[in-house]
Amino acid sequence: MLQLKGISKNFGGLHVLQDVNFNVAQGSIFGLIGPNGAGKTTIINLITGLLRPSSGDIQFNGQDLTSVQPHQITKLGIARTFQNIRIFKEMTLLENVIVGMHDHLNYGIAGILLNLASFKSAEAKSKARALELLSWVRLDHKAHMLADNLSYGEQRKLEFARALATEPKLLLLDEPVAGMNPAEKTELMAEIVNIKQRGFTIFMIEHDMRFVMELCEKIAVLNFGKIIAEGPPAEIRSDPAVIEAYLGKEDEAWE
Amino acid sequence: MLEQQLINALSLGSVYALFALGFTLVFGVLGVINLSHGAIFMLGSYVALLLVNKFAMSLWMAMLLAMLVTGLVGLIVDFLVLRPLRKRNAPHLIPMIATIGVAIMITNIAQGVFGAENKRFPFGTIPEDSFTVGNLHLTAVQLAIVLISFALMIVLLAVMRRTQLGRALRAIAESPKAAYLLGINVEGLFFLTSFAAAALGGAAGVLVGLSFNAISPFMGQPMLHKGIAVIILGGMGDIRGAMIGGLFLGFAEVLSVAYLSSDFRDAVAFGLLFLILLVRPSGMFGKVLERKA
Amino acid sequence: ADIKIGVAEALTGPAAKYGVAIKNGFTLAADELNAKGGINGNKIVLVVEDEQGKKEEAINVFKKLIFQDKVLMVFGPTLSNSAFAADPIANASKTVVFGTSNTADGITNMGPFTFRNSVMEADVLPVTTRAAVKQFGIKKVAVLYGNDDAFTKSGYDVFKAALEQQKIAVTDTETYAKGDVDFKAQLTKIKATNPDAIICSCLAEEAANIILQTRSLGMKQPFVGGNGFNSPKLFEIAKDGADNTLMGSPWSAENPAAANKKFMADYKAKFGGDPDQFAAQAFDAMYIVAEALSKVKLSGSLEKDRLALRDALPAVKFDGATGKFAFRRAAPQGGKEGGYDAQQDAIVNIAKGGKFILLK
Amino acid sequence: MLEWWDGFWAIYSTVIFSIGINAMLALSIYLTLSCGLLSLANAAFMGIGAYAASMISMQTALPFPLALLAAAVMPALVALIIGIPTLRLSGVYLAMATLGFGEVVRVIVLNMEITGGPMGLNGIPLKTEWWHIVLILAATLYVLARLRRSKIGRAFEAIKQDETAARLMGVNVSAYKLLAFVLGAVIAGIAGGLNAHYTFTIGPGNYAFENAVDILTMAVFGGTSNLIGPIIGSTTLTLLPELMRYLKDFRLAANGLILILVVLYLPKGIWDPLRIRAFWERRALQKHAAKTTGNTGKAG
Amino acid sequence: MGVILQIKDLAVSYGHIEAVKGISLDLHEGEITALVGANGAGKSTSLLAVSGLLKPVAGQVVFGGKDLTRLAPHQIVQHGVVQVAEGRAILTTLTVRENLELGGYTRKDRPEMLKDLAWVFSLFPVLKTREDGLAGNLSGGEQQMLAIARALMAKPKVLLLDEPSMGLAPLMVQEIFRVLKEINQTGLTILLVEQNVRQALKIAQHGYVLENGKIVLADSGKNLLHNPKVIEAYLGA
Ligand SMILES: Nc1ncnc2c1ncn2[C@@H]1O[C@H](COP(=O)(O)OP(=O)(O)OP(=O)(O)O)[C@@H](O)[C@H]1O
Ligand SMILES: Nc1ncnc2c1ncn2[C@@H]1O[C@H](COP(=O)(O)OP(=O)(O)OP(=O)(O)O)[C@@H](O)[C@H]1O
Ligand SMILES: CC(C)C[C@H](N)C(=O)O
Ligand SMILES: [Mg+2]
Ligand SMILES: [Mg+2]
Repeated sequence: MLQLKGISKNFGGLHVLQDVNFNVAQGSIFGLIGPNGAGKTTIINLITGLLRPSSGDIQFNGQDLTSVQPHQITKLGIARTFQNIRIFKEMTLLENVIVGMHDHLNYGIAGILLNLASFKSAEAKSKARALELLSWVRLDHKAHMLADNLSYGEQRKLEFARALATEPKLLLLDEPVAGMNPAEKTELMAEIVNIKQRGFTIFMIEHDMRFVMELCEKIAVLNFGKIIAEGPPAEIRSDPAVIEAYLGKEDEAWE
Repeated sequence: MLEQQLINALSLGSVYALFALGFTLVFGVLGVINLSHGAIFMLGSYVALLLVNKFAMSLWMAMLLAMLVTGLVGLIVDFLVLRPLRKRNAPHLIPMIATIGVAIMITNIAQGVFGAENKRFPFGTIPEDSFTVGNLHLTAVQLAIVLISFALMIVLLAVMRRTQLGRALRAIAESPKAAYLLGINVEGLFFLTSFAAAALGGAAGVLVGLSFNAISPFMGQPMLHKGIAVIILGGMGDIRGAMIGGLFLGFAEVLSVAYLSSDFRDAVAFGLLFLILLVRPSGMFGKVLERKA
Repeated sequence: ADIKIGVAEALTGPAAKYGVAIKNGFTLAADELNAKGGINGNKIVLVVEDEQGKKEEAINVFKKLIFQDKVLMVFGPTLSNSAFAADPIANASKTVVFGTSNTADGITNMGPFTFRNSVMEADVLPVTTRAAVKQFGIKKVAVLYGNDDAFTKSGYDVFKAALEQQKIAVTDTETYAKGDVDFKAQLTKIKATNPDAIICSCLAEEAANIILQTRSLGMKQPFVGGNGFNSPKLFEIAKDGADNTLMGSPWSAENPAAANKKFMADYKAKFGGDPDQFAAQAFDAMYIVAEALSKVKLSGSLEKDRLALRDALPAVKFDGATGKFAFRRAAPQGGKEGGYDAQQDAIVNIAKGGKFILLK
Repeated sequence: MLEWWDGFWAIYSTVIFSIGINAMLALSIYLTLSCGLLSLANAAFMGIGAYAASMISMQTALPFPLALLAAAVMPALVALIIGIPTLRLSGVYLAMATLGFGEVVRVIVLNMEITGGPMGLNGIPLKTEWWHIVLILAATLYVLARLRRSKIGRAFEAIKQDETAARLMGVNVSAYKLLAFVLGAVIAGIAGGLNAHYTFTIGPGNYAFENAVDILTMAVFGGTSNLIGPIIGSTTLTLLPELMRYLKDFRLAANGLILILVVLYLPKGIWDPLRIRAFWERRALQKHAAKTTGNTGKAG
Repeated sequence: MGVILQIKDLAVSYGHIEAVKGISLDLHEGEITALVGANGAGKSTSLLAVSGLLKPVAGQVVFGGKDLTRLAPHQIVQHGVVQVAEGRAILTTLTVRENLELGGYTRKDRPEMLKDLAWVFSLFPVLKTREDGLAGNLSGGEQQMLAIARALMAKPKVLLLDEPSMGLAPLMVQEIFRVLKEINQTGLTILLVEQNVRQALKIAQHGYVLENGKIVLADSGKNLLHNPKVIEAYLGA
């Protein structure tokens, strides 16, 4: 479904990514791990069109993404969350999620101005859907609060719900459980499995090994901008190069 | 003619730069477009004029006192207006609107007290003659303005780049919260900045008053327009930017008169500015730091 | 009953120097008239408003005077620029508006209720130019004017026509805008064309600065200007830098006529300073109106009285501080009836040692 | 009574008209602000609208509605042309570029013959009636209110808060910005057309820097979080100088002082729904507390 | 050892939302104290109040016998109570080195500072390689390291850490906890807010559990690690 072919990215003299290749299969959960500064977030930025690769190309369902505008990439069915949380702070949680449905509200200017039935029903539907999504992440009780009033972890969950609202085929998660405690992680894990079963494909970056290993079918390891290993969790876990560069002593790393 | 025009441009540009230095400093640190800077500039002129006229003070003494007075006014404005807004986390345009109020007040009071007409420093306050080399003319005040603005830029730059104070000011500029967590006396430095910027504005007022013989309650307004253009052209909050931007505007205006038409002087200057912004969307020295995703 | 007359002049703002002199002129005349028992026994009451030299304010003030204070007529505003904005209101409400300082072309084209005793540029500047040519032996001149003010622009247009007509070469034409303080770029350009004189259509504060900067560039050329130059302000700022400047005006301090002598003495006694052209014109204007009013039987109906005043005014002939005066009907324009201009001769003055004296 | 009213109307109709016009202008800048654009071009758009409409009224026999249409279309076209390159600028840089644009417009108008140069156009026929203003203002309010509650309004808001995030929600950011900019120009242009037809006179100086800042001030002063703020702001700031008139020389100082005080005490603008909501909630809580303490006798 | 910093009945509100409802907590000199709790429990709020960035509605923070509650934030730092805040508060427009130098803003001993600079560079070698680059260009994890390093530059007496391991790679997490233990052994008192509950409680002598703005459990780190309630709620059995 998603293919990265020979992707490189430079910032000035800094070679952040060098010849990165991998494929994410339809309906799978794919994990990308690697030390801090390896270039993981950069990859998500490339996929979503916020950055352009210095060379190589990215294909999504056979379509080349390298010259498509970010909002069109969203339309194609790719959504993401941000490592540094970027919610719309001065909107309510509900509004945050409804913004995510932007492309799916099919009414015209006449509908808006004349308050036509098409407008009303689309708005009502989107509201119901947004509340449903919020309930998935257990934030529905705060639906009418301003997003700014949420704690850090809650904001992450809101981002997650908002990303789902765009009805993506592929969901890119950048450290979705950073800042959550183990119990909350477990909850979210169940949620992700749930979502996967509904047919979503998931690509995630995460430093929490228990989370990654349990969820992902396939994991790639990025180190200094290069893929150093790729395979199923069991294989990655015991790969000496990965242990050396990233995992460290296993028992301590596991959480 | 070209040589003389270059001199004209240099001295006009320095006037703009001088005004813009204080203006950009406030923005750089407080993040506020202080629209009362023009009024404070005007006040500087009047205070010095008053001291020279009424107390027969020497010009340099008067200038120092004028800087002190305008600095204090800047401090008071900060204390009474900007600080409460900071405390209340006002949205970013609000402090600017408040400074419009301040500007209106100061201008109106100045008009009530000093009258609306143009005034000038008494004849002979400074040598009126110009230095003449061949066919080129430069007055003493013009020369002073050029030298002082360059000197100030260098001093300010050194402070900002090389000292712990400068680093602290830049830290505050980016995030007062982070600065607090580093143990920086944020409020204290806000006050210091407001004082210094206003004092610089006052000094600029004195020099410009001397240079153009047109001290009036409204003299700050056109200067403010130019000042805004200059600091944005240079990159908001950037000291070098204020200097280069000032010179740029000076040259753009003078050269457009010299080689195009004086009818279109401001249009050429602002049009150029418009074009430069299209090429460099955050001014000549402004940094764009896209928030990391 | 009292006769209420509106005075809308720039009492604050950059044109205040002119406006205050004008107000003083009115006050002096009105006080004199009232001391003599008023007009047919009716006292004149001046309702003075400050129009700040701004268009918008002039409009506001006119409305207030005409509709709220219900004055019989309005004097003002100070600047032609404001007159273009405000005079239509007076015309629309069929009220006389009387300018004592508006000299731009086209003022009286705004309607039949527009009057002025200020001699318009078109009548003065050609005379001034001719005198300048004779005085300095001018062959070529440079022109500088403010391009965003009705008066300075109109002055420029008249100068331009006069220069063309008198076949004087123009080496360079430059402009500036309101609020400018640095004219060196324009002046340097002018300097390079080496004119014999500089024609300048400017208001006094800018004029003073322009003169100073011209001198600081080492240029010695004399200036020729319009009535904008005619203000003590010029010398306060430019001092003897302004020497040899020529300026045309219907009034001169040296006019030995008794009416003028008395006016100058009374003015000095009342206000402590010397009067200028604008005070004199205002002073005369009040007498001109008084003259007209003395022929009108006031009915008490504002509407009728306003019309009656308008009908009585054109016939007035007067000899006052500014000399002999009569109205001259403005040519109708674009099918619109015009008002009345001043029929009066201009006198050319020259600046010497910090004041204007008659050019002999 | 009737006579009193006539007098009152004759003097104050301009002020009253101005309230409506300023409200439209404040709304026009509110619209661009609501999309995160600090554009100060609205004064210039107002000017373009004013000149376009006045020239039609003075030089042709076309009816007033057509003049107003021109006042809407001309600024819209210009906005479209300059919007495409400039709207990538953000914050004060956009403000500056749009101010620069305004300056260019001013100088062009100043130097053209057909616009009357520095004198501007004088004797523009009086065609604006009070109900024109009421009608158009109401229509503007209605359209803006509808937009606000739709996906367009939400897209604006999202762009304002985080452009990148909005983009990744599928919002075509540049298209929506252009939409806000052009709509703002249309509103300002119509306001200009209406304004010109009750003031007799327009000139190149009427649409410059100060006016741009005034418009912004009205909107921000009233509060930009919804449509009511700009209306309140423009009404207050239009009336204030009139009410202060009796202070004569120092009326502007009083004006400035009031501006500062209001801003100090209501830093989110006069009309801040959050503050108002919080106030009522607090009231309700207090009442509630009073009741419960009354019942249990415990101190709150 | 003695109590160096004492939080007494601290209550903090955002408008009328009570985020922290009267908590009391002691930091023992030279020890690590962990504060854990769910998202939104009020952990960050409490830390911000200790640092003076939020003004408490009630309660006190006492440091070495001195009441800090009424002091300005910078004065609290001058007393030696330094925080690594949530979201890192990196100065993105300054270089890495400038960030670190500002870390020592309250210090007067320049030569010592240079030594400490070398020390933090040895703790986080990546920072050394990016010394003159803008801090804003660092990756998330790199910024986290910079934030911790910067706080160490202040030579604090008490270090407040808000989720220091967030966003760090496993190897780096181990590294951070190792460093924390190490600097703690030099006598530094640490208050650690962590979602990485297991690791935190492992190195902490004392632990507190915060729920809905109230402290519901207080015990030694070890005991909490084995407390069934904690295991169920926070360790995800
Ligand atoms: N705009 C930029 N300019 C310069 N360098 C950059 C820029 N953006 C990222 N980098 C550098 O690129 C490298 C990769 O960054 P990236 O954010 O992709 O890392 P990451 O793998 O997501 O790390 P982490 O796990 O810490 O989030 C880092 O060293 C970072 O400093
Ligand atoms: N700026 C704010 N305005 C209003 N409410 C806020 C604000 N910040 C936090 N809150 C609320 O205060 C409560 C405590 O927030 P706090 O950030 O202290 O939680 P936390 O324990 O640090 O959570 P996390 O683990 O998610 O960071 C939460 O319910 C949150 O919604
Ligand atoms: C006071 C005068 C200088 C006014 C000038 N004559 C004008 O018509 O604008
Ligand atoms: Mg990352
Ligand atoms: Mg927190």
